[in-house]
Amino acid sequence: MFKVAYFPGCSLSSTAKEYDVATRLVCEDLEIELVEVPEWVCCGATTAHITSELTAAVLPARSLIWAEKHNMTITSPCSACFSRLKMAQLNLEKYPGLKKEAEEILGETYSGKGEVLHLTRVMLERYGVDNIKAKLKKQLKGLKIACYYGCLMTRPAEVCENDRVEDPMLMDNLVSALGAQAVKWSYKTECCGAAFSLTKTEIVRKLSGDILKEAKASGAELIMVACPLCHSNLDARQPEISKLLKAELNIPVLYFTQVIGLALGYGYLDLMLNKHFIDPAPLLKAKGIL
Amino acid sequence: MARIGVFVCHCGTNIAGVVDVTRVAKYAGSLPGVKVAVDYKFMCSDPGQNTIIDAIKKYGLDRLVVSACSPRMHEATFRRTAERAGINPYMVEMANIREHVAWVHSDDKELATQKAMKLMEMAVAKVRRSEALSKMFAPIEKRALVIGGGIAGIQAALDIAGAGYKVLLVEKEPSIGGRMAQLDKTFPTLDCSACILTPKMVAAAQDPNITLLTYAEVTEVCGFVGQFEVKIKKKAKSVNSKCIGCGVCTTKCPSKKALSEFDEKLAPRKAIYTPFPQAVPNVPVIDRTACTFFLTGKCKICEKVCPTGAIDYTQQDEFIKEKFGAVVVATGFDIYDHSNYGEYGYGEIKDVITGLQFERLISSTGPTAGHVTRPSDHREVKNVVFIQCVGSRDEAKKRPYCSRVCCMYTAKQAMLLKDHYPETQAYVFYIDIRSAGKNYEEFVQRAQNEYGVLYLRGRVSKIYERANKLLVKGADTLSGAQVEIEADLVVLANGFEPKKGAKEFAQLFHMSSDQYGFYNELHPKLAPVETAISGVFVAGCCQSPKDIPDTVAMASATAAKVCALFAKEKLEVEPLIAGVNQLTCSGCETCYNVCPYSAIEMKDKEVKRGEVRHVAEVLESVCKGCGACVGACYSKAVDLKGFTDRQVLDQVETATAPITDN
Amino acid sequence: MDNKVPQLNIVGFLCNWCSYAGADMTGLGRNTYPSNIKVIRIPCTGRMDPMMIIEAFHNGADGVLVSGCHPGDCHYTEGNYYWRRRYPHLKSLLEHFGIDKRRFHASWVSASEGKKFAEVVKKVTAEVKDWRDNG
Amino acid sequence: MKYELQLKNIKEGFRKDVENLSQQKISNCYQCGKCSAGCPVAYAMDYPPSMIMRMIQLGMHDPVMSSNTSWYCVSCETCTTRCPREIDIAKVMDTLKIMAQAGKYKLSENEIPIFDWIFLKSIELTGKIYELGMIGAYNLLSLNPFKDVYPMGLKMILKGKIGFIPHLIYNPFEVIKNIRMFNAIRKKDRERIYEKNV
Ligand SMILES: Cc1cc2nc3c(=O)[nH]c(=O)nc-3n(C[C@H](O)[C@H](O)[C@H](O)COP(=O)(O)OP(=O)(O)OC[C@H]3O[C@@H](n4cnc5c(N)ncnc54)[C@H](O)[C@@H]3O)c2cc1C
Ligand SMILES: Cc1cc2nc3c(=O)[nH]c(=O)nc-3n(C[C@H](O)[C@H](O)[C@H](O)COP(=O)(O)OP(=O)(O)OC[C@H]3O[C@@H](n4cnc5c(N)ncnc54)[C@H](O)[C@@H]3O)c2cc1C
Ligand code: SF4
Ligand code: SF4
Ligand code: SF4
Ligand code: SF4
Ligand code: SF4
Ligand code: SF4
Ligand code: SF4
Ligand code: SF4
Repeated sequence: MFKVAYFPGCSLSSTAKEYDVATRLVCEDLEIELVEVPEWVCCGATTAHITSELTAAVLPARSLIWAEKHNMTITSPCSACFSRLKMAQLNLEKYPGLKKEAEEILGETYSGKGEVLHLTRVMLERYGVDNIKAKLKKQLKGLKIACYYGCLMTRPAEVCENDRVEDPMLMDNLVSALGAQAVKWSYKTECCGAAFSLTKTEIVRKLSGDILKEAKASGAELIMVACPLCHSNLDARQPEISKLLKAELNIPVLYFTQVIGLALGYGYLDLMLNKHFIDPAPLLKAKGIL
Repeated sequence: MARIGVFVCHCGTNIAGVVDVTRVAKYAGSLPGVKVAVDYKFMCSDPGQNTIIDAIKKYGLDRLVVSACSPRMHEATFRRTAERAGINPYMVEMANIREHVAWVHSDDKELATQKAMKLMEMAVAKVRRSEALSKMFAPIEKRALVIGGGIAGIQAALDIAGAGYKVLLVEKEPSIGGRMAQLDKTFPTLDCSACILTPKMVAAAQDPNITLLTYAEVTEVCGFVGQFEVKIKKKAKSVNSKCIGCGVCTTKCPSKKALSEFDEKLAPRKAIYTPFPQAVPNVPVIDRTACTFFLTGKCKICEKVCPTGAIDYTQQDEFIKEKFGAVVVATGFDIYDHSNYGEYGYGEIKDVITGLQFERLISSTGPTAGHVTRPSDHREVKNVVFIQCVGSRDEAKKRPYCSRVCCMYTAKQAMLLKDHYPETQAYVFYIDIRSAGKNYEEFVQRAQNEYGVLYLRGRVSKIYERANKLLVKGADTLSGAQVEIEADLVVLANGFEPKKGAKEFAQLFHMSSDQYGFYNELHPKLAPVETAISGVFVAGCCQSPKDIPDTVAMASATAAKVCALFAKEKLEVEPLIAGVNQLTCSGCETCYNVCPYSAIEMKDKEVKRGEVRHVAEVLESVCKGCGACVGACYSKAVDLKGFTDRQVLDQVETATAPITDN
Repeated sequence: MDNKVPQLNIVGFLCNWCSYAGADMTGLGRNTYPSNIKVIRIPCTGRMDPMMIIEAFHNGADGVLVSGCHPGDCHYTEGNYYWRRRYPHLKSLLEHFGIDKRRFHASWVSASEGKKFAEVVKKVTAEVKDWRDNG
Repeated sequence: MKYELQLKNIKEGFRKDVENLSQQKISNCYQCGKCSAGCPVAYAMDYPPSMIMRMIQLGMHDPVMSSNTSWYCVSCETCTTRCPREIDIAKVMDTLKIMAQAGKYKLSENEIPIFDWIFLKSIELTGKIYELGMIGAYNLLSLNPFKDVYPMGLKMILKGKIGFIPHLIYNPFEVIKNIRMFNAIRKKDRERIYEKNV
C-alpha cells in the first residue's frame, strides 16, 4: 500500500469538490492511501506571501511538520497549495532567519527534510504511469487532449526536478498511457491569471482566453488540468471568454484524476462531471467513452 | 657575516597606499646583517634598479631582499640587477608585499604593515642562508609541435616554418581548416572565408618545413622546454598513401547514415569521406562506425572502385614518439549547445538553428547550395529572428562571460541574408552591441542603416511553435514594449565554449585552465601567449573567444616566441636543483623511486677513502627541482638549492616569532 | 568573516605553480582575507618535509596550511600525489601528539582560483580561531 | 520623459531596503528585459518588471511604490525561472507589496489589498477560506457589490460549488491557537519590516 499525507486545500471542499471526489475515488481504486492532514489550515494561497513572508512560511509549516513527524511525503492536488507548501519549504531552508522566527511562533522545530510533491508527481512518477496503465479498464481512444500545467506546478525550476520546466511531459505521458492523444502545443505553462479570478477578472479573461484559443488551434478536444484555480479560470470563465472572443470555444476542462477515472471505468456522476460549466458528456459520448 | 641590503618598493600607491613602507624599511634596518634599507617609488624602474646597484657598491652588499611585488613578476628582473652589480643572482630574495599584502589587506593598514614587515623579515632570514649558484644550460630540440589545424595552428606553423625551423602540425580531424573553413563570408570585410583560408591550407601542406599529421591526436607528453617527448596516435584512416584524392570512393559509397560534422549535421555524409571538397590533405578516411563493411562485413565497394588500391581495411591505429623543443596549442573551440535553453525549445525545434548552421546554410558550398531554407520543411524564409548572447552572459546557464565574436557575426549574417534575399526582414535581439575593433562599429551601423536590420534591445523570453511559424516573444527595453514576431527561422548566436575534452587535454601538459576550461595564459597583459609551462604556448580560441584577426595575431606571436627560443644555442635553466650529500645517504633508493623525471641515479661509489657504498646521485641536466626526493628522504641526505631545509626552517622560525619593532 | 583576527599566527606553505600563483591572483582581483597567514613559497607540495610542519607548531604557530595544485595538475606531474598521501598520516600523527585537527589544513588551489584562495584562508583562519577561543 | 531623476528625489537606501527584505541582489540586474518579455501581465502594468528593477537600482522610490506593477503581478514565476542573473523577480514583487501594506509606503491599487485582508481574516477565524462570505465582503468593500454575482457567482451556487457555511476548524482550541499565532506573526512582521526599513 502506497501512503501519502494529503493536503486537499480549501478549494477542494467547495469550488472543486469534484476534484476531491474523483481523486479519492481513483486513489482508492489504485490503492494509494491518502491520509488527510488533520485540522489543516489554509496554505495562505496567493495572498499570504504578498502580505507577509512570515505568514506564508508559518501556515504551510504546520502541515509540513505534521507530515514530517509521521514520516510521510506530503502532497496536494491543488497547484497553488502545492506551490505554497514547496516554497515555504524552500524559503525556510534558504533563509535561516525566517526559519528561526517561524519555529518560535509554532513552538516546534522543522527539519525540512520531508518531501513535498504535487499530486501529479505522486501518482504519475512515484506510483507510476505504468502501474496505472496495468489497472485500466478502458482505453480513451481517439480523444485529443491538451495537457495544461499552469505556472505553479512546475515553476520555479527547483520544484519540478525530473521534468522539463519549459515543456513538462508528465501529464502528456499519462495521456498516451491512457490510449488518448496528447496534442503538441506551446502554452502548457502559460499563466491563466490564477489568483486574479476575483480581483482582476479582465486579466483572467485575456490570459485564459489565449490559452483556450491556443488549445483549440492545436486540435485539442479537451483540456486536462491538475489545479482547481486553473480549472475555474478555464472552465467557469469559458462562457464569458467565448463571448469576449466572439467564438464558441466549448472545450471541456477535466481534472487529471477524472480522466484517469474514465479509463478506470467510472461514470459521469461518479466523477461528478456534471459540476463542470462546459459539459463534457457530448464529447465523451461521441468518442464512445461514456 | 652577510651584508644584506633591503629595498622596499612603493609601487606608486599600489603598496604605499596601504603599507607604511618607511616603517618597513626602518624595521629592516634594525635586523642583524642588514647594512642598508631604503624605500623607493618604483623599484623595477631604471632609477630604482640603479638605487640598488649604487647601494651594492657603496655598502659592499653580498645579498639582497626586494620587498615589492610577487617574485613571479619581477624576481628575474632583480636577479639581473644583482648580476649587473657583480653579485650572484641567486643571492636575491623577494618579499611579496603587493599581491600578498597591500592588495588583500587593504581593510586594515596597521595589520597590513605588520605583515609586510614580517614577510620582509622572513625573506631576510632566507637570504642569509642563500648560496651562490652557477648557471646551467640545457640543449634545445629545434623542432616545434603545433596542435590543432585551425587558422591559429596553420598560421603559427607557417610563421615558424618561415623562419627555417621544422614543424609538425597535428590535427585530429581528417582535414586542417578548423571552424574558419565552415564560415561563409567574414566580417568586417565580407570576404569569402574559403578564398582567404584555402591558400594558407595549401601553403601549409606544401611547405617543406611543415609535416602535416591529420586524423591524429597527442596522447602522452613528458619532458620540458627544449626537450618535450610526445606520443601521438595516428588514427587508422583505412586509406593508405597510394590515394590520389580522386574522390571516386566517396561518390560510390552507399552508406549515408552519418551526419556531416562539417555541415553541422544539416546534411548526411558518406562513410568514406573528406570533410569538404577543398580538404587538405585531400585524402578520405573511413568512419568505421558508419561503414557498412565494418558494421556488417559486406560492401567493400570503395575497394573495388579505387583506381590505386589505396583502401586498406586492416589498417591499425599507430603510435609515434617524437621530440620537440616547443609546443603551440591551438585546439580551438566548440559552440554552446542550446539544448539547455528550455525556453528556446530544448534544441528540439528544427527551425531554431545555431549561428554555425546558418553559415553552412548560406554558404554556396553548403548543403542547400546557399539557399536559406527552413531545415524542417525546406520552405523559403521571410522573417528571420537572430537572438544574441545564447549561452553567453548568462549566469543561470553557467556561462557568464561574453563570447566577443557573436555580436559581429550576427550583424554579418543579417546582412548576408539581406544581400541574398532583399525581401526578407531580419530582426536582432541583443542586450548590448560589442563591436570594439577596427571598422567593427561601422560594420554594425551599416547593418542597421543600410540593410535595415531591425535591432531590438532585449532578451527573448520564449519561442512558441504555432502552426508553421515560430512565435518569438521578446522585449524592447528601450521603448518598454513587449515584442512578438512571427518568424520562419530563428538563428541563435551561440556562444563560444572550450573544445570538448579541453580539460583532459590540458592535463597532458599540466596547463591550467579557467573555470570554464579555456587555457590560462601566463599573464593577462604581459604574457598573453605563454602558459605557466615554459615552452608551451597558446593561440586562438582555446585561450578565449576571439575573432580571426585576433587569432592570427596571437598565432604569429606564438611563432615569434618559439623562434626566439630556437634562436638560442642552448637554454639557460635555473640551477635550483637537488643535490645529495653522499656521506649521509643510506642508499635506500627512496629518492630514486619518487623522482618523476628519473633524475636520480644509484651508484656504487667510494664516498670516503676506502669506503664504497651504494648512494644516490642527481643528474643535474635532468633534475627539475621539484623537491619530491627531498621530502621523501629519511636520512636528510638530499637538499634542494634555493629552497634548502635550513632556509625554509629559518623562514618558519621567523614567521612564528613576534615583531620586535618599537 | 571579519578579516581582523589579532594575535593569531598561521604559516602557509604554497607551491610555486598553482597556489602561490593563485594567491597572487587573489591580489590581482583585490579579494581580501585575514592577514594572519604568512606565506612561504615552496616549489611543490611534494617538497614538504613533515619536519617543517612540526617545527612550525613547535615554534608556536597556531595553524598551518599547505596548499598545492589540484591532483592531476601538478607542474611536476606527481609531486602533489606524494603530498596527498602524506597529509592524512601526518594529520593523525599530529593529532596523536595533541595538535588539534582544526590547526592543520591542506587545500588545492589552482593559479586561476584567486577567489578560492581567499575563501580557503578565511575558512582556515576561522577554524584556528575557533580552536583558540573555544578549545 | 515621465520623470526627472535628481539627487533630491531619489531615496537613499530604497534599493538596500528592497534588497534586504527580498534577499535578492537587484544591483545584479543588467537590464536584459527577459522578465518583461515573458511577463503575462506586463501589458497592463505601468512599468514592466525590468523597468521596476532599474528604478529600484536608482532609488526611484515614489514612482515604484505608486505604480500598479507589483499589484498586477500574478506570481506566476515566469520571470524568476528565466532570469539569466538568477534574480527572483517574483519575490521582489512580493516584497514591494509587503512593504506597501506595512504602511510605510503609499498604496496605489487598493483593490487587491482589500481582498488579501479579507482572505487572511478568513484563515485567521476559520482556518480555511469561506468563499461566499469572502466574495460578499470583497464586493462590498471594493464598492462593487454585484461584481461576479451574476452570472458566474450564481451558477457557482447552483452547481453547489460555493459553500454557505464556513468550514470551521472543528476544535475551538485550534481557533484560539490560530488567532494567537496570527498576532505573533503580525508583531514579528512589524519588527522585520521597520527594522530593515530605516
Ligand atoms: C558562427 C560563427 C561565425 C564566425 N564568423 C567570423 C567572421 O566573420 N570573422 C571572424 O573574424 N571570425 C568569425 N568567427 C570566429 C572564428 O571562427 C574563430 O576566430 C576562428 O575559427 C578561431 O580559430 P582557431 O584556430 O582558434 O580554432 P578552430 O577553428 O576551432 O580550430 C581548432 C582546430 O584544432 C583541432 N583540434 C582540436 N582539438 C585537437 C586535438 N586535441 N588534437 C588535434 N587537433 C585538435 C580542431 O579539429 C580544429 O581543426 C566566427 C565564429 C562562429 C562560431
Ligand atoms: C586613459 C587610459 C587608460 C587605459 N587603461 C588601460 C588598462 O587599464 N588596461 C589596459 O590593458 N590598457 C589600458 N589602456 C590602453 C593602453 O594604454 C594601450 O593599450 C597601450 O599603452 C598601447 O601601447 P603602445 O605601445 O601601442 O602605444 P603608446 O603607449 O602610445 O607608445 C607609443 C610610443 O611611441 C613613441 N612614438 C610615437 N611616435 C614616434 C616616432 N615617430 N618616433 C619615435 N617614437 C615615437 C611615443 O612617444 C610612445 O612612447 C588605457 C589607455 C588610456 C588612454
Ligand atoms: S617592483 Fe613590483 S612592486 Fe615595485 S614598482 Fe615594480 S611592479 Fe611595482
Ligand atoms: S566499404 Fe564502407 S566506406 Fe567503402 S563503400 Fe562500403 S560503406 Fe562506404
Ligand atoms: S581512396 Fe582511391 S578512390 Fe578514394 S580518393 Fe583515394 S584514390 Fe580515389
Ligand atoms: S559578443 Fe555580443 S552576442 Fe556575443 S556574448 Fe558578447 S554581447 Fe552577447
Ligand atoms: S632517499 Fe636519501 S638516503 Fe635514500 S638513497 Fe635517496 S638520498 Fe640516499
Ligand atoms: S628535485 Fe629530486 S625528485 Fe625532483 S626532479 Fe630533481 S632529483 Fe628528481
Ligand atoms: S530578466 Fe533578470 S537581469 Fe534581465 S532585466 Fe529582468 S531582472 Fe534584470
Ligand atoms: S511573476 Fe509577476 S512579474 Fe514575474 S512574470 Fe509573473 S506576473 Fe510578471
